[in-house]
Amino acid sequence: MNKIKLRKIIFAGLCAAIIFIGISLFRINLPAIVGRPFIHFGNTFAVISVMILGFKYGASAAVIGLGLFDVLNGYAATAWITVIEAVILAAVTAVVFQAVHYQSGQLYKLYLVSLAAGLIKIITSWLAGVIESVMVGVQLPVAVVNAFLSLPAAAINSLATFLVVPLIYIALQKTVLKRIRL
Amino acid sequence: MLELKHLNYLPPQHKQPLWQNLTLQMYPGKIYGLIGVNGVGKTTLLNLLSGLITPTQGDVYWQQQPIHRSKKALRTYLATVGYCLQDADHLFFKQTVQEELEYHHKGSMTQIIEKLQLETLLELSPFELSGGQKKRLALAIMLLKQPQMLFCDEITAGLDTHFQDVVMSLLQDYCREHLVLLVTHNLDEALKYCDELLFLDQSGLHAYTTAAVLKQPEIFEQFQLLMPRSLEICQALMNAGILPSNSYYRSDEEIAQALATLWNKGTNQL
Amino acid sequence: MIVETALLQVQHLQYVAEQLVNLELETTKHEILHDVNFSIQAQDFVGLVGPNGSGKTTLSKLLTRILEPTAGKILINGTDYQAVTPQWQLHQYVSMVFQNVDAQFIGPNFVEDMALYLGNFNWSPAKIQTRIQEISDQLGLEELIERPFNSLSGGQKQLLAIAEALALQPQLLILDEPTAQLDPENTQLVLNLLQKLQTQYQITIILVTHKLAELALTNRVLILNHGTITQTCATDKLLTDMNLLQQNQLPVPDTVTIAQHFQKLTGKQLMLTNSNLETFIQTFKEQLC
Amino acid sequence: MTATAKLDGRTKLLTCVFLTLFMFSFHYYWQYLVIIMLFAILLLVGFNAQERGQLFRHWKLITFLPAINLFANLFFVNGRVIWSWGWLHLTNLDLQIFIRIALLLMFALALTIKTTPQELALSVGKIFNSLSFRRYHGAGVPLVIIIMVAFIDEFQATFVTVKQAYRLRASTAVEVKGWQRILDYAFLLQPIILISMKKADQVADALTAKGYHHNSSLFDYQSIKYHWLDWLVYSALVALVVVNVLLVRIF
Ligand SMILES: Nc1ncnc2c1ncn2[C@@H]1O[C@H](COP(=O)(O)OP(=O)(O)OP(=O)(O)O)[C@@H](O)[C@H]1O
Ligand SMILES: Nc1ncnc2c1ncn2[C@@H]1O[C@H](COP(=O)(O)OP(=O)(O)OP(=O)(O)O)[C@@H](O)[C@H]1O
Ligand SMILES: [Mg+2]
Ligand SMILES: [Mg+2]
Repeated sequence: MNKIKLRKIIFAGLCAAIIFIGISLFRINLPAIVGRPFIHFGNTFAVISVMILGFKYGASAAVIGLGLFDVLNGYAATAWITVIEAVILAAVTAVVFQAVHYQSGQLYKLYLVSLAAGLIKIITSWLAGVIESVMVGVQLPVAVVNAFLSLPAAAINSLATFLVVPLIYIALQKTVLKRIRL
Repeated sequence: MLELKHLNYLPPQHKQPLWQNLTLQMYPGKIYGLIGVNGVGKTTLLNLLSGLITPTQGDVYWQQQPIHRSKKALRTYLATVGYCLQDADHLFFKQTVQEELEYHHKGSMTQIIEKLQLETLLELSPFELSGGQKKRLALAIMLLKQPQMLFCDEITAGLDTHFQDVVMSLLQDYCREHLVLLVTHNLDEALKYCDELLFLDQSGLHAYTTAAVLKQPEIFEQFQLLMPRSLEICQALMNAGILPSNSYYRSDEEIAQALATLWNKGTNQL
Repeated sequence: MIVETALLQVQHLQYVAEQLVNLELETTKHEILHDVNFSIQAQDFVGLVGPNGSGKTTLSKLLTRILEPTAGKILINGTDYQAVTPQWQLHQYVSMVFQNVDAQFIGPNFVEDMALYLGNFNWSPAKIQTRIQEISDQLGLEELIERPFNSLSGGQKQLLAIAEALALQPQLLILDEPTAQLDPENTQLVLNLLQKLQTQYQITIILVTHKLAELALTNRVLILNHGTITQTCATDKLLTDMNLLQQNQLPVPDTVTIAQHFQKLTGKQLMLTNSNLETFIQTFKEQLC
Repeated sequence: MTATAKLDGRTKLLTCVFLTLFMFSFHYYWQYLVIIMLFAILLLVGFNAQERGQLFRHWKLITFLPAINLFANLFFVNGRVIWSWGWLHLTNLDLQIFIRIALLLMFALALTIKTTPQELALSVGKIFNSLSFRRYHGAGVPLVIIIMVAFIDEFQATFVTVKQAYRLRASTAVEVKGWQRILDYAFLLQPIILISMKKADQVADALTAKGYHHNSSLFDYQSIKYHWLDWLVYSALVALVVVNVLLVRIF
């Protein structure tokens, strides 16, 4: 491990902490049929940390932040789903971010990235809902419908991610990122 | 007039409040020096006085009005307070020093910038400054706010002598019409510049005028502090029989003055 | 004849802070240090002084290899810093206390943080335990070591940071204004400890400071001004040279101030050979009576 | 030192995860009863009065979350209906889900009471080490968790001080109206993240100076050994599964 790696690890820790706090402080619970939908900012920061740190460290931050939150707050049984969701989200973000060749000032490219992240989040949320329903013993067709009913929260989260991510990223870029090389 | 009435604070997870009883009155036009050992609660006291945290007992009164009675009262009070935090980093929001200084301040600020020599730093980010530069920036921001009372937490720690003098003379100017309270571990500085010294320990605040402290230097020992150097020299000179035994001097300059008068008297006699 | 190599040699050191203006296209450069040269013998106690913003913290960071120099070389025991591999080897014998102590800890309290720190250097838990005990006895930290960091005052944290830097008994210890937030009694405690370390354990210390009491402990001072070493000299010599002190915004010993003012008022010059209080009184007695 | 303190962090984590997953195989109420009995015994033996107090202080959370879920489930028919009233149907499964979620919360809380974040971090690292057949020796994963925990504390403290400092600097005696206030708070997020990032940078400096970029022995995975109590716990878990399967076969 060298200094750069250490720095990345520390920033991954910071991002994980921000994700964790983004979930636990700014959380609005929604009642639903399956799972535990609530509106939160965890995903937003997860996407940003992938953009800052790259896939490997960003995904670790997302997995640890989201996963540990689940384990410590009584969703241990479904933590593994969250982890897979986080990895998929990180992968898609990283790939799209790489593909658009972002250069500073190109806001629309950032919106492309956040659009991709938002869409994939909705899809994975729905799949996760289906799996969770099946896990507690519901038949598959019912589960598919049930999962749709708990989507509104995911949609709101995705919309928030889509809107906020580029703004925060640009703010960070203007201030911190130009001094700290990661 | 700023008044503390039976003020006390119980930190979270502590069993006992920090002090037994704090009651005091402070007036504008003076510099107060708050002195005490590490961890006795100086920073906590300043946080209470500046309305940043709510006391668990008692209250702070400004112009006879309790500040924590209502939100509105607290808001008006906050507008009259300037406070340089111990960790200056937390005061900064903006991207450059320039923006930082302009934030909520309209009007000329060249004088303060010049005094604290911030001209060359205006383009830098406040987080890039060196330790001493951060302290200066924090003070500049707070002075530009023109508060009724100014609290400074260890403002001179980490400053070189030139800026220590600059800062202290700025504060001396400022205290003519306003209240200034500063925390310091530099006791020489406290003796030299403060009009009243507030010693803080578990039992509470003990206020002495500087003259009173000079007359009974054992006070320092009583509060587990070492005697300031200038006082030590003064005592040594007295013990050696050079200075008369009932003489009190606040600073090296005054000691030198006294010695010079003695000398001149001696040479005249010859 | 044996040629003794100095513990630390710094040659033509330069450091330029770069910032990206537009992502990787343009950079602005601030030259913070240029052409710094000095060497330090083993077991020396060196003060690093200079006005605010002269680059002391930056230099200390370079000496700990947190920052990489833009140009120039640092040699420790005759070997280049760049040649010390793996890099962490260096941190077994060079340790540092930062100006901002808040950032030094990652564990929830001192004991756990030390366990991580020393565990990192392959210490066994039992050995770590005794070391913590030793250090806390030396500095009187019993009641602080188990308290969570976020409930401690500024000075208390500073004390713990110093304790931690001593844990490995490093060869070279760099302290960046270690007592800025300490009360006089704790300051004395730390200074006594530093002196003891230097004499008993032969540790080389570089002390960045603005305070006179600390300066008086050192043997030699490096004066840094506007990013370069303008002078190195013995501390005793510096302490009686009022001009040099004032030029570099250093505190002047009270005895010297008094003598100077006295001279201004009476025209009588007091010859002070050092800033010691007894000799000061002695001089006065002789000359005045 | 109590018996639970001697247990390895891994054992505690795995036990918690295992028990939660195990519940999903249940079909009968007596199975839940057994689990609850076991948990009660564990609470009596392994926890002292203060820790039990800590656990039950969260009774609101433990009942509230499953209750919401139960309420939502009343609108759907999944499985055998026990009781119904108009639109609302209480089914067998609804009740079971209620019990499961409540127990799940209790287990997780018990875990957090019994392990420090450091221990948890290390055990995650160890599990990684075992899963990769001892090929993963890194300190990365545990270090990220440890630093994350440190920053969570730090972040909350920073949030408080920055909010205070903001009030101090921004205060104009005029009252700020609702929407503007929310906007102000939103803008506060930026300096907080900025300060945290700066702090992270300083932490990185400090940790470099302390030699943390030295990888191999921050956590010495080789020397980590199980205590006999750990094996006891694991065999108890296996016994539980076996007995459960047997009983289900018989009835
Ligand atoms: N949030 C908190 N939680 C727990 N304890 C606290 C908290 N804030 C302060 N304390 C305790 O209150 C005491 C006073 O702290 P404070 O920071 O006011 O000391 P201080 O006099 O400013 O010390 P220093 O000179 O070292 O800065 C300390 O012992 C500290 O442990
Ligand atoms: N990343 C950076 N970019 C631009 N300028 C910088 C950067 N870091 C430091 N500086 C500048 O370099 C100079 C030296 O800073 P440094 O912190 O080394 O000073 P110092 O001697 O430790 O001062 P002090 O006694 O106040 O702590 C300062 O003027 C500071 O503004
Ligand atoms: Mg303090
Ligand atoms: Mg510095």
